[in-house]
Amino acid sequence: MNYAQFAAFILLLPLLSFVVLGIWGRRYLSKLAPWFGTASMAAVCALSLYAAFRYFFVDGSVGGVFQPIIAMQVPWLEFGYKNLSIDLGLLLDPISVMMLVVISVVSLMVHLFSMGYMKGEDRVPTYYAFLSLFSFSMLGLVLSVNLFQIYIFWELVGASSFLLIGFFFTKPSAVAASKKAFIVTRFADLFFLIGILIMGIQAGSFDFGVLLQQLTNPASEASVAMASAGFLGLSALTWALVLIFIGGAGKSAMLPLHIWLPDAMEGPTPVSALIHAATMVVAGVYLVARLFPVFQLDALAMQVVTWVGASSALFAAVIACTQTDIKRVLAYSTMSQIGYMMFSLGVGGQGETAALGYTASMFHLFTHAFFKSLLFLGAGAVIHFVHSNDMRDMGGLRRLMPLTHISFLIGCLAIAGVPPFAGFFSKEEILLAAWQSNKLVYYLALFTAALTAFYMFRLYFMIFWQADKQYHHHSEGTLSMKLPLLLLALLSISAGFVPFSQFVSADGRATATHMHWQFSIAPVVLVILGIGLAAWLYRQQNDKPAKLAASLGSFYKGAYRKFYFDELYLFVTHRILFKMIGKPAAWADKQLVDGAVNASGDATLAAAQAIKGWQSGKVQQYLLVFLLAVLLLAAVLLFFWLV
Amino acid sequence: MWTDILLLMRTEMMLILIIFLLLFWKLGGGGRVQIVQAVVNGGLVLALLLGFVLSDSGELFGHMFRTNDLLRLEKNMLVLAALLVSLLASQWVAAHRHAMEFYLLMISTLLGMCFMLSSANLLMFYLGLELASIPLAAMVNFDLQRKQSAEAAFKMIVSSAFASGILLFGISWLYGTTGTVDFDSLATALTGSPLQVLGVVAVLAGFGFKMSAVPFHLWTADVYEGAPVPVTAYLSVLSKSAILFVFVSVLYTVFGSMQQVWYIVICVLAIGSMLVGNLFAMRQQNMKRFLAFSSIAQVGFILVGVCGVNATSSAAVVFFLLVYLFSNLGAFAIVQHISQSTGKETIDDYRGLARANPALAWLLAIALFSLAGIPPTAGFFGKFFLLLAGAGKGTWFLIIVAALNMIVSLYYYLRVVKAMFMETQASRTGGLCGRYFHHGFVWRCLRVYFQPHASVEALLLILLFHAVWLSIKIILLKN
Amino acid sequence: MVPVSHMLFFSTALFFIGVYGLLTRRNMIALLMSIELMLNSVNINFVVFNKYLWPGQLDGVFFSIFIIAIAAAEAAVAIAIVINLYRSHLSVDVDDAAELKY
Amino acid sequence: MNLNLFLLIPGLTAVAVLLLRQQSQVRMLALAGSVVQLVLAIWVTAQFLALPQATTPGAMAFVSEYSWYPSLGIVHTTGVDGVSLSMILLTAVVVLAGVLVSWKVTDRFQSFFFLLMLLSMGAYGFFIAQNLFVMFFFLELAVIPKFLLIGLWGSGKREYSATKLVLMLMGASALVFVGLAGLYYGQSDASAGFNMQALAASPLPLASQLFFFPFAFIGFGVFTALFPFHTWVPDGHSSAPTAASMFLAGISMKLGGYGALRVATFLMPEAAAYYSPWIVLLAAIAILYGSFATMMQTDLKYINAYSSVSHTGFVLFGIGMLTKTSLQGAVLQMVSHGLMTALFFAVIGMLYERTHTRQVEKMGGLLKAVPFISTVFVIAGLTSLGLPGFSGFVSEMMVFVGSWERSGIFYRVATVAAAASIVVTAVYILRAVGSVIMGPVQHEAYLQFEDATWTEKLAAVVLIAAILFIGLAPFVMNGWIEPGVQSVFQQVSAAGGR
Repeated sequence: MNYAQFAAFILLLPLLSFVVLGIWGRRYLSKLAPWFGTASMAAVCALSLYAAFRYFFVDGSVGGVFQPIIAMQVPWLEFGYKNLSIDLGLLLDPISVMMLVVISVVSLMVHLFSMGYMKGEDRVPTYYAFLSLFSFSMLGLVLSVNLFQIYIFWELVGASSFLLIGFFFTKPSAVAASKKAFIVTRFADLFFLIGILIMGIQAGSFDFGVLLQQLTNPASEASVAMASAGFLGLSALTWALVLIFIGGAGKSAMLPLHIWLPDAMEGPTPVSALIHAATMVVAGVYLVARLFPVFQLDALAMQVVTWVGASSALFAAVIACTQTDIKRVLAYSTMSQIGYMMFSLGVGGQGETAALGYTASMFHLFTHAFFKSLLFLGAGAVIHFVHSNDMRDMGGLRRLMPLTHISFLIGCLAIAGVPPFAGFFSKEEILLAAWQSNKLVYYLALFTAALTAFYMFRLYFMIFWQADKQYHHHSEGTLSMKLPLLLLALLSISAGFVPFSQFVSADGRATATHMHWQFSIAPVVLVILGIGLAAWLYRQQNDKPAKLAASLGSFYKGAYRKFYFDELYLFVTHRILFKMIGKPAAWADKQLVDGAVNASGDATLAAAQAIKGWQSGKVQQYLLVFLLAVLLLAAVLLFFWLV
Repeated sequence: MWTDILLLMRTEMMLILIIFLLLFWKLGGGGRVQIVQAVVNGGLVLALLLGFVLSDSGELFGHMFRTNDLLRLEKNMLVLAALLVSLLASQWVAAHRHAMEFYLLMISTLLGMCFMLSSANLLMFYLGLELASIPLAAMVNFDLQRKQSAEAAFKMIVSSAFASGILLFGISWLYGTTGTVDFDSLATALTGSPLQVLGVVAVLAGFGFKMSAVPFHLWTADVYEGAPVPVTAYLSVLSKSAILFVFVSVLYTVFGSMQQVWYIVICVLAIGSMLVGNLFAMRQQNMKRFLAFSSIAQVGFILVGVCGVNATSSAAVVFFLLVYLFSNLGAFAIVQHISQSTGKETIDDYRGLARANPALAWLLAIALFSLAGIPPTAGFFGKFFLLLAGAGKGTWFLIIVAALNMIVSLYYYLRVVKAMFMETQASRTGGLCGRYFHHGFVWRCLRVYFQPHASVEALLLILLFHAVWLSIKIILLKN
Repeated sequence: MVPVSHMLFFSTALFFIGVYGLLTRRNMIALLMSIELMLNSVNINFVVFNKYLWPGQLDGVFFSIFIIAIAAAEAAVAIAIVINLYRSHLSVDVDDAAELKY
Repeated sequence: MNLNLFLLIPGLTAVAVLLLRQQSQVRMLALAGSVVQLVLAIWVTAQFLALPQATTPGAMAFVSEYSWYPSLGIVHTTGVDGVSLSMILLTAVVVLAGVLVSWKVTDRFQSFFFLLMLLSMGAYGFFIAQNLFVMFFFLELAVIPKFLLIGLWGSGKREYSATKLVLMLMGASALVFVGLAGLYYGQSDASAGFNMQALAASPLPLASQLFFFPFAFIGFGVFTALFPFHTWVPDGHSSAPTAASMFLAGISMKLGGYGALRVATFLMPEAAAYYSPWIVLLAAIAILYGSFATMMQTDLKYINAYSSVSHTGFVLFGIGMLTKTSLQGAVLQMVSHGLMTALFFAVIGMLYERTHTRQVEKMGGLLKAVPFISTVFVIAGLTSLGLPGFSGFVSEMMVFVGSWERSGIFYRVATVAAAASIVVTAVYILRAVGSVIMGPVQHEAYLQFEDATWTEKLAAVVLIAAILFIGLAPFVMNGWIEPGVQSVFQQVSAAGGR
């Protein structure tokens, strides 16, 4: 058994933890559950790091090219058509190993943080069970060898996300948010599923290896089938990729399927850090990256990826500038950053910069995971302290929560892209990739970067500066809450120095790190301007923001109301789905279909009632009927039938 | 010759023996009713046993009377049914002033049916038919005090006489065109001329009257309702079965060459009987009237089987009637039991029976399920074979109509079941036969089997047996 | 000799006269009489057919003799029933005996 | 190995139940009987897997023949392949769970368990039958017990529901009868009688097939809630007592699907191909329309009943698509839906017993009060919406993949439409979950409820175990089903060649 097969334990441990905590946790492990969950996650983390070490430094690369290693692959369900089957397996390649590290590290941090954060809550064992389930699903997702396997874990992360968002199940808003998250992503998954079907049936396999190999070879049977079939003027390949991308966009909260993400903040904050910042939401990016060679074949699909990503980045950043709920701001910033990753993949489609966009995207994914979870955990600590999510209830916390303050600041600097924090490096690469292939996207991204700096520091100043408020709490939190903040802060500082392009690239070859200092001037200046503006507006409590908002008028209002997407969705679901389809369907079933059944019964009874006069009780009438029947029969037979 | 008569006519001889015994006894002043019942039942049992002992076939009286295995079986069924009717009537008869006459009349009609079955000649057939009908009218009138009984009897005798008139009219035309009343000669002599068509239609109408097929059924419900329950049972099972047995053989053999004439007639009668019978049965409140209309619908189903015109058809009809005999008598037994002990006869009165007396309710339910043709009761097999036989001719319209009518009929059988099981009585009629069945049901059934006054349980036992369909393989007989 | 068609016309007419009476008279006894007419017309049929068409055998004649006998029995039972009915209904009007219906 | 044990055991249990007096004895006996059934089913499956028939398409194992009415071609022929075995296992599991959740039936408990056993006997008989008559017999055998169960122990407008159910189902079997008679008389091989294998070997001429197929298919379809003949489902299911609902949705509806596959499609393949678009159309309507109608329901049982319409739509959808994968998917969906819906009804019953309401809006926050039951509820819900790891996912994916294999715009659009139901399903399931077990606790009294009893727990565990077995290791059951479906598929493709 080599280390790759040990990777199976990366999946099995959280699963085991889920089963044990889920079944026996409440009764026998109510005290031990956090330790149990954290310990198993620590083991997973160690295994992941070991696997990463082995893969990247020992045997992943063959002749300078990182080869995918299939540690395990077993057919799980065979469809009996072409080679279609759902296989379960473990695929180790640069991005999956990178994701393993990200997920397990962040998850471990969240486990640790939760020990303090969830103290005293009900159902802590269940909480840890769900966390384990999520970790299992997410790890399984990245290790998938098969398009369908990814779909399976895709759904599982959705479900565990549902369970975790709705963890405070007595809160109606949490229930609503959990439903919304599941249903919206499920809606996107529908497209994903159809995309999988198209891809699988046309290409004849669900296996990533086979798919990539077949489709990148234009002469192969699968490629021909993909190109020849089509619908509405687009080839099957385009359809499949676009549909699969929609699935990814749903999970990654891309425009216009993003509406669930801000609401999902109803979940416990550590959960948001894990799921809605670092891991699950980047699944869409991961999916596109996983199929990157195939996406590259289709310019249209790449355009879609690019523009959805770019517009989401900008859109979310604009909204984030107006929100006052600390977690919602972070949620929109997450959406914005994922937009970056997405369009980075999209612009990686053409020309020699292909590798750059891909690497940049993954790099940003990597760094973003750390600083965003840091921000979320920091926000969690703040919320834990303040007992409110609203920034307007906060202020002056820098003295009360010094460690949180510092780590939060590091996170903000990282996400804003201030050198030398992690976000700077990855964002620079993304901007570079955009610059090289699509100028318009580049300018959008640049503007967004400035906005990012602005709203992040707006958040920062509103929480930690401004005037003091009265708080009941006077402890910053337990060690278990502080430790993750510290560790993540360190990672947020250091992650940018990882020579990422040495390890992850579109073709598996190590490439040199692109660093153009002169190119970085524009973004950095803009970022500093953004920070400056935020400081000017929000460092002290004043009426400048209100004035500014008033001067922006309806645009501000629109952004504040999230550009009315929620209203639009409400309209679609309530007015159209419920009122226009559901209600008529239920009505038709009761009145028409069931009505027809009842009517046939009633008609029979009515007929029975109508003919009761035939049995008049008068014997002479009986005899008359008798006689007439005989005569009629005879007449019919004699004159019509026989003649 | 005499040995032949004794052998071939042994069922009839036995019946005649009972009749004479009763007659002389009556002349001698009569005896205790329990003894009379014992004698009659014993005689019927003996007749039944005699009927089973030997298998033989032959003819008597210059080809007027014939017998074979099938006929013997059919007669045995009739005798058995008569025995069961006698058992279920015993409590009622015992309270009646003219107990002896009831048995006299009943055995006479039974004798008439046996002759009718064995007839190989229209004259013989006619004699048997009348012997089987006229005393029945008297039996219908047996509740001398009840107005309805008299009305029913009057309706019956008038209708029956009219039907005989039509039948005879038809027979006269057949005789006129062929010069024979012998079945075998008729079969070869019939050519399908218009006069013969007229005659055949009239004869079919006569049959239709006796089996109460729509539109010749109008007397049925009134008579069934007016008559005492045991007589209704007798009418609905024995007269109907007997005439149907004859009908099938006459139709297939004597009128075989005129199939194109009667086929359409039978189809019309079948569809009419099913539809009208069902539609009327849906509405009924009185159990007897309800069963009357249900029996009309059953005739419709039987006629569907008859329409198949093949070996399976006649076998299916016989099989179905065997099943019908048990099911219908079972239902009547319970109706009689309840009517006897409480005087109640409407469906509403049956509400909550399952609570008061679960065993009775279950058994009536089984009987009704059998009538409706629900597995695992034998009724399912009966209906299945009938419809399967009927489909043999490829008249799918008929089969589809029949299949749909099955649903309607199920509806009203379930109405009774619903009343018994699912509805609760507003005011409970205290302890409706509540004493029975509390302890040792099976043992009690066995014990009372030979005690006529508790006939219900005996019948029910048989019903249970018959629900175990495996025991009956009559269908094999013809093949 | 009277042709057979005349005879048949006569018997058929008689039959339908009987039927007419049966369907229209109100008195029960009259109904029974009408039935006798019908049966008699059948008897005529049998006798005529036997005499004119199939003189070799006596099937028809025997048939009619039996019909007569049975008609007598039928009438006896019927009259008994009518008498009994009269006791309870105090009427022999056929429309008064129409309680059982629907 | 004689398959008639599957008739004997429920039969004997049924009779024995009637002889006992004590409720505790009766239910223990029923439990013992159903455990024996399950053990037997598992044992037979194990035996079967060792036989060559387990991998040979079209081969039946454990065939036995008893002459019944031989002159009519009626022979009590029994035999199983993987498809029928799966159904038998399903039946056994649901029966066991049904007995367990009926632990507290006190009213006329003898009759109750008697009828339950009779129902299971009908289902087993249907699934092991290799003779159309025998199949038909057991099909109808399983109808009347439902009527009584609903009418006697049901709730709400039980009489209406029971009557509607029984009339529609018997009407359906009347249609089936016409189909059977058509097969019986139309065959070219006169000696085939009702023997299914012989009938399959000599199919009807095309014209007869086209005439009789709709009868057989619609007849069986009604049992499987074929649109627009599904209206017995919501009323029937919701009025029935818990165990009867489980049986109805879990087993009875499968009789239809199995029959549509085994009788209609297998014996009349050309007609099946001919009518395929219509079947697909109706099934797609049922799937979508059923799920939209579910969305508007507020009674838990109605929710599950309408969702059953939608889910069994997948069965007919898979059959209508006529690819091997889709047929396999249909069979898997039958098993999966059977287990899932039984679980759902069981848990609804448990909730109803405690809250005395089934209205969604009157419950709330039950997770706090009855965590075990609520967890089961969530699991049932997640199975229903096709979450991987549970059986629903496997079967639905099988159907989708199989359906997508069928090329042509119409079929593709229909598949997309059917797939769209997974979103609607999520909507109504989460709505139910959200307002029943989540949300604020509606009444203080709810907090006093006792969580599941041991029988309820056992019932849920048995069903969940079966669901997980299929959901986690679908290859096992798929392996049995494959040869059985292969024979149907061969028949269809051979018909295509003719």
